[in-house]
Parts: sequence; structure tokens; C-alpha cells
Amino acid sequence: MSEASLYQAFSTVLKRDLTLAYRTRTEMVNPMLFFIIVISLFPLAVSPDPKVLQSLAPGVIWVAALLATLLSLDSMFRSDFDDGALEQMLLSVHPVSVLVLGKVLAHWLVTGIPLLLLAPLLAVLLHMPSDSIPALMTTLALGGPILSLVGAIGVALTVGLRRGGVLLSLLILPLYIPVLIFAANAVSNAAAGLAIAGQLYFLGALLALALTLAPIATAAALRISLR
Amino acid sequence: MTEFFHMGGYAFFVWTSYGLATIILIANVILPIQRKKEILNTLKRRLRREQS
Amino acid sequence: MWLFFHKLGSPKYFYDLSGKFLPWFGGLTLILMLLGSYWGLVVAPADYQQGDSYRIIYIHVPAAWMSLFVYIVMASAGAIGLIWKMKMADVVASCSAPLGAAFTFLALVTGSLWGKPMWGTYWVWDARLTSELILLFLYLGFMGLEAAIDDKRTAANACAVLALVGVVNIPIIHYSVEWWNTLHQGSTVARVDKPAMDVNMLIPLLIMWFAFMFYYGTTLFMRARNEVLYRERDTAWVKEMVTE
Amino acid sequence: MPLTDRFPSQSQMPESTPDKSTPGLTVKGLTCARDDRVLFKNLDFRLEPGQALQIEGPNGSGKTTMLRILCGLTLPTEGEVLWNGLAIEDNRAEYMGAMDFIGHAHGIKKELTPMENLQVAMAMANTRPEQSLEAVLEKVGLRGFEDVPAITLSAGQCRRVALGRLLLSKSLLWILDEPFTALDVQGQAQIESMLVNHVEQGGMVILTSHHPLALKDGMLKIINLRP
Repeated sequence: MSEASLYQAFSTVLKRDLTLAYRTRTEMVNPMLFFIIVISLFPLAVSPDPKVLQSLAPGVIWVAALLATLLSLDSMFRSDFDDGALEQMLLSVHPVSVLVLGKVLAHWLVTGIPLLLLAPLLAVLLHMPSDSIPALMTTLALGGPILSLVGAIGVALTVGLRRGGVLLSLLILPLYIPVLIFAANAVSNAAAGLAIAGQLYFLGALLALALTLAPIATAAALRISLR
Repeated sequence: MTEFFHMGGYAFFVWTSYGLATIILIANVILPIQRKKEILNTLKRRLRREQS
Repeated sequence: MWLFFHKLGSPKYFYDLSGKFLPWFGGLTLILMLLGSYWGLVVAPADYQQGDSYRIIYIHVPAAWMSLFVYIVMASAGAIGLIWKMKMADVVASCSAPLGAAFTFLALVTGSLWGKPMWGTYWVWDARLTSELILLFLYLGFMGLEAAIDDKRTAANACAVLALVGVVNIPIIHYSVEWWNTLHQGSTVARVDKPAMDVNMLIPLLIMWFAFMFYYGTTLFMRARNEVLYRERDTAWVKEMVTE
Repeated sequence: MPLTDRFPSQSQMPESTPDKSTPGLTVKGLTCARDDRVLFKNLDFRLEPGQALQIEGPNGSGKTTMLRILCGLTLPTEGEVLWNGLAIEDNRAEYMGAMDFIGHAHGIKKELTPMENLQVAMAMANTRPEQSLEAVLEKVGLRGFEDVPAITLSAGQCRRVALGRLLLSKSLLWILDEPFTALDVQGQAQIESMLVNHVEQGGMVILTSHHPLALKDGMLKIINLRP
């Protein structure tokens, strides 16, 4: 089984998921709308005063991004589980973790990137200083894939359940905490003009860890859920 | 003796902690005992029904 | 050792073995608990700074330690169940979860009760208490997943994966919370480092630590034996035992 | 199944090489109980190339569960399934390459066209078929429907696309769960002839169906899962 066919299977899964997402692109918009609405609630709930919003902004944007990803996670395996495509994936010659990596990458491209592109607009909504926006984008670029990778483990564990949605957030949110802490702090430090290299390195380390271990755990979880 | 219960003014905090601890620890002992009785009873009933 | 480990896999062998140990563990737990509490509450001198409120550590510290220890036991039992497909390992993991959650809850409440006299408020986003709270969420997630899956073996395997993922994340979460805590709380709250513990204060802590360990052993055996009885209810030895 | 899903690379041959003395599928002492309701007990049979196995039984007698055990998706309570003399967990890559499973949920994505579905299946099975995809689709009676989104196809047509996948992959063993459902009379004849000549050319088929297969007696085994 040559490596070329493994890459080919990986890219087929990726292309298939992207075409599927494109064919049902109205669903792609939901996480983005959720992201915008949740953030626009805060000025109404707390206060429109720029100084207050500025201090809140990094945390609010990151919590909203986290919840938006959580909402969109369910679609990763749900449709494949219902029509049997997930079984075919488990019965493929290739290692399941590589195929899962393809699906997670597709999920991140479909939901992570739009959140990333929306972030500057929302940073302006919350009066964030312009020099902290690059930091926000970097943390979303580094943190986004971690959210998808770790989220995939939770989705794989709850895919067989009838009402797995709420349970999914209970399983996954505690695992999101390190990413949230370092990312939100990096953005607020950048707003205050402090150095943020340390936080970004840590996010990079978390990404490397998630990239290597998460697909294997997800593959094991899928094999167990489909038993 | 009352001075002991007074706990140097922190009586409420110390005794609530120890009280809660006792409740939780004892509850986790009683629950399995009840569960064992319940299991044995259902098994007895099932066996009697099977044999009859 | 390997034969023992393998024999432990058979439910009946575990049931008989734990039956022998249970009275000893129970008795030891009771003695150690009483001795430790008496020593901690009466004999140990008052703390020069916190007065008598520090005596809560004889519950808080062992409970906090047990909450972490039980999670590690759950993760390793889950791994054994996954890799060698040992039914008993799944039983140990699923019986440990509620106990671990109880220890975590106890550590949280006693921590906040201890915090009130020391910091003035019931809840402080202190590094240890926050990690303890997140650990409680991990336990609740574990028990939630186990309750949600009908088939017992699938539930055990799924929870094993979750526990392994959790145990990898615990140090990361703890480090992040510590780092986050020094960031915000560092300056305001004077770090209360442990006062040089007078030996009379330290001994009850060790006794309570052993008491909690034996307590965990006792209640785990009790729950596991119930689970074995339930799962092996169709086997001859259980039926014969029931009709005695 | 070890948690870490090792990449079964070329160099890592399974411990004992599959001896050719017991080719095909061997099942030993297979037992399956679903929460203390025993579905079947101590099943032993062997299936060699050039043979078909038909599993009959009332609804709920565990037919589908047995198929899922044979293809490695579900674990039996007791017993083991061997492929070429080796347990299927040990030589997963070889078994997955040699076996194709079409369950009740046949794994055809509604949003994709039959062509795209077959391309994905081809990448999963890592094979380069001799015949073109159009020829395969024509063989299963889907001429003219190659580029129509599968959502507009009838259940029978989607089932044909799934069965078309069998022609694509060069797998030796076909495991099919009620392959004739939703097929019209003409479709059933086409699929039956496909199965028959697959067995005659030395292939193996395991299926659950009450549809009689025109096979010489030496080549057809029947198992009845009476309650």
C-alpha cells in the first residue's frame, strides 16, 4: 500500500467533504451568524462604552469562536453516520486516523476560516485597538485547528447517541480551556502592547500535540461508537 | 469542652466541612450496601420464578 | 505477577478475593479516619496565622489528592480494558467514577469553606480550586457519557478513550490554570505558602491520607462486587450464591 | 484492538504469515449476546473462494449483527473470525483490502452524483479498476444517471450505485445486507447474475436475503438463525 495512495485517499476525503459543504453551503453560514450575533449581544448586555468593551473584547471573541465551533462540530460525522459512509470509512484499507484528519481539516476550512475572516470586523465592533487584530488573527489561526481536532474526539464519542449535543459540550469544553486561556490572554496582551511570543509558542505546542494524538483517539472512538 | 466546639471562632466552617465529609463518606458506603440487597432480591425473585 | 493480573480478570476470582480484603480495608479505614480526625482536631496545635480554621486541610488535602488519584486509576483501568479487553478493568473504571466525583466535590466545598476565613469570600479563582472545578467537569463528562450509551461494553470502551484523553489534558489544564492564575492573582493575594508544618500537624495529615486511600479501596470493592454480581447474574456461581 | 491505530506499513508483516492452507473466511465458536439476549451461539463454518453463504432467519434474529461481526465492525461476545488463517484484527489491512461490506445504509452520499460517489469509493478501496466508471454504472443499469445528484435518484437506484462499487473494487469477499431491497424485478435479476458470476470466478459472497440464488449446490451454504 504505497504512501501515494494514502495521500490520495486523504485528499479524496478532503475534496469530498469540501464539495459536500459547498453543495449545502447555506449550512456553512450558521456558525458565522452565531458568531456575530453572540458578540453583538455583549454591548447590549454590558455597556456600549468603548473602554469597557475593549477590556472584554478578546475574551468575548474567543468564547464566541469556541462556542461557534462547538455548534458546528456535530455536522462533522452526523450525516456520514446516518447514510453509512462512516462505516465505509472504517472499512477502508487506509488507516482511519488519516481519513479522520482529512475530515477535520475540511471542517476547519469550512468553519474555522470563516470565523478567522470575520474576526477583524467583530474586533472593530468591540472597539479593539487595531494593533491587537493581527494577534487575534494569529491566535484564531493557531487555535482554530485545535478546536476542530479535539472536538472531533468528542463528536466521535457521541455520534451514535440520539441526543449527544449537550453531552458533547460537557465532554469538550473542559478540554478547550487551555486554548482559551492562552489565546484570549495573547490578544489582550497584544492590545496592551506586551510581548505575546510565549503564548503563541504554547498554542503552537498544543496544535502539534492535537495534530498527532487527536486523530488516533478519534479513530478509536469511531471504531467504538460504531460497534 | 465548649471551647473545643468553638474552634477559635471558625466553628461554622470547620464543622460544616467535617459534617459534609461525614455525610458524603457514609453515603458512599450505604449506597452500595442497599444496591447489593436490591440485586440479591431481584435475583432471588427471578430464580424463584424460573424454578416454579 | 502476570498470572495474578490475568486471574484477576475473572469476575469470580475478583469477587472472592475482594470479599476477603473488604472487612480488613473497612476496619482499617474506620480506625484511620477516627484517629486522624481526633489527632487533627484536638491534638494538633492551632495555626499561628489562621487559628483553628486550618484544620479543614485534614479533609480538603486528602480529598483533593484522591480526586486526582482516582482519575488516574480510571484512565489506567480504561486503558487495560481497551487493550487487553478485561471486563474487570471496565468495572473498576465505571465504579471509580462516582467516587472520584464525590472526592472532587468534597475537595471543592471544603476548599471554599476554608477560603472564606482566609480570603474573605467563598469562591476565589485560585489555581488549585479552578483545576479542581475543571476536574469535576471531567468526571461529570465521564459519567454522562457512560449513562448515555446503552451497551455496557461499548460504554466502557468509549469512556476509556475519554478518560485517556482527559488524563493527557489534566497536566496541560493544570499548568494553564496555574500560569493564568499567577498572571491575574499573582500580585493581589499574598501567596499563602504552607507554614513550616509542626510535626503534630503533619502526622494527622498523613493518617487522613491513608484513611482516604483505604476508604477508596473499600467503597470501590463494594461497588465492584455489586457490579460483578449484576453482570454475572446468569452464571452458576451467582445463582448458587443467591439461593444459599 | 489496540488503542493506537498503527499504520500497517509494508515492512510490518503480521507476526505469522497467513498460511494458504486455510484460504477464505473461517469462523470459530462465534457467539453474540445483546444485553443478555443470546442472538446466536457457537457458530462454526468455513467459506472458501468460489462459495456463497446465505443467512436466513426472522427479523431480529441477529443477521445484520452477524454480518457486522464478520466484517470486523462489531466485536462478538465470544469466538473469532479468521481470514486466510489469521484473526481479522491482526491482518486488518489485508482483510479490508479483500472484503467489501454494503450494509442496510449503503453509504451513498445524497448530495454527490453517482460518479463522485464511485470516485470516493475507489480512493477508499485504493484500487485502479480496469473498467471505467461509466461502464460500471451502465452494468448496474444507471446509464444516463451518471451526473445526476443522488438525491433525485430512487432508493433502488441508490442501491445500484452502492452495488456498482463492488464491481469497481477487486475485493474477493462481498458481505451484503439485504442486497435486493428496493430493487425492481429487472434490477434483482441483474444483481443476482452479478453475484453468481462473481462466485463462479472464484469470489465469495455472504448475504442476508430470502432471494434464492441460482448456484450449484456445492457452491451455496445456508445458515438459518432460528430463535
